[in-house]
Amino acid sequence: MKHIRVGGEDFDTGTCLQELEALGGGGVASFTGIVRGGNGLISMRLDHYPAMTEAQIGKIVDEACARWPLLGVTVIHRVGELHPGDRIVFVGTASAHRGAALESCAFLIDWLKTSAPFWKKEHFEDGHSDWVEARAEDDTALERWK
Amino acid sequence: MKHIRVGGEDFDTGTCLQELEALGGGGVASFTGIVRGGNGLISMRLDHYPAMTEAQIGKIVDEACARWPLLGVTVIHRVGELHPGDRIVFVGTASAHRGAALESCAFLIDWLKTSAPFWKKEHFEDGHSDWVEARAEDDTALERWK
Amino acid sequence: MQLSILYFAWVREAIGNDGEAIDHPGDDATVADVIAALSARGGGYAQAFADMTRVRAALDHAFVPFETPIGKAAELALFPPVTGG
Amino acid sequence: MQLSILYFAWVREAIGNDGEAIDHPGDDATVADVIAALSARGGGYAQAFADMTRVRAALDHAFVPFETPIGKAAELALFPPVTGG
Repeated sequence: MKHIRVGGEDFDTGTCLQELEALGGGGVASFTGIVRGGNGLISMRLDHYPAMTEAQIGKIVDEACARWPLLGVTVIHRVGELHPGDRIVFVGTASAHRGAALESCAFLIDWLKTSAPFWKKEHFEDGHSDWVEARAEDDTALERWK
Repeated sequence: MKHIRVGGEDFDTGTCLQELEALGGGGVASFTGIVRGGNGLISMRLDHYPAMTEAQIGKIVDEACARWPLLGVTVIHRVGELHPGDRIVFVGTASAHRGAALESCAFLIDWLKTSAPFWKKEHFEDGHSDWVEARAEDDTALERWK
Repeated sequence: MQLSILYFAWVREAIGNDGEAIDHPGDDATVADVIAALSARGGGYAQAFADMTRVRAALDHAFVPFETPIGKAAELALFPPVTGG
Repeated sequence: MQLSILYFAWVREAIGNDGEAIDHPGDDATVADVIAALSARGGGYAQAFADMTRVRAALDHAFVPFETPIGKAAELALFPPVTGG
């Protein structure tokens, strides 16, 4: 099962897990990314490159399936306007063994951070807004998978 | 939030995730262990050492909280009779950053496998039953946290 | 023949446009050549491409280095390093 | 004074008992001493402790090596390597 979804709607992480739990594997791992508040953040807008996004996520999912024996992968990424506490991204993996599920889940989120065409713009209480800068530590996180 | 539960009842992984997602962190990681079928497995019985189990899980959770800046940890472990497809264990972690959530989740499940007093006995279609043997690879998995 | 160019995030904001079509620069022209030509227009273009360490490119939906020839590609996208996830 | 001994998993099955109370062997007696005394009873006890690489011990709910003195502990548990998770 490969399930990729990019869109504005929220999603139910419990349902996502249940689908992965039903695949007959012994382990399901997940990561959910959430908009953090603080620093006066009011909202965030996620732009993407629609023609490229799902194709690029598809490539990353295929790469994970080539590296680990996975029974299922779910990747959901939201776009549009989001607020503190909102879910942004969900990555879930199912495998016969826990190591494959956990490692591939970490791999997928590391790659999504650095290789899927999304951009975040943050809007603050004082009226200013900033495009989020790519972080060197995200590139570092990726290095361990090479 | 530290949430530890050991018991016979099933649990809802969606609810577990929602509690962790609500803690204000940017990342929630989870691992769910499920009874795998195949090889003629009919059922499995999980025994434990009640006076020690929650104390030992508590120590492991405290160790995770000492190593990573966690906002929440949930560990649920079932005991008693389980069947293929049943959830056995859930580990969920919430943190400001994804690395801490993902690593601590892997750490917790690796430690639970090797340091919490549970024992599995498998019952097969042909009538025989076996205590599951501890696996050297579980000890190996633990080595990386030392 | 034309080449579609798309801009995203602050590259789009600096240029003030989601994208445009330009005359295809020929198979041998590189991504860098196209960016240099855009940058030479000055204004928001010059600003968007002033620091190329902060720009990334995709040709027909695949990330490419700047020295990549345009070849038969129909769509070039220019944008900052991605920040999803 | 007595020492409670608990057995789990196949150690319990071999011995045919969840546990028992024995006369406290004294603070200086080690876990290994207690196991040796139990093993000397023969039968299921000898069988359970025939291969000590397959046995683990906890004293008052904490894992301990076999050379640990019983001390003031009230409960000794003997069991195979754990297989939870």
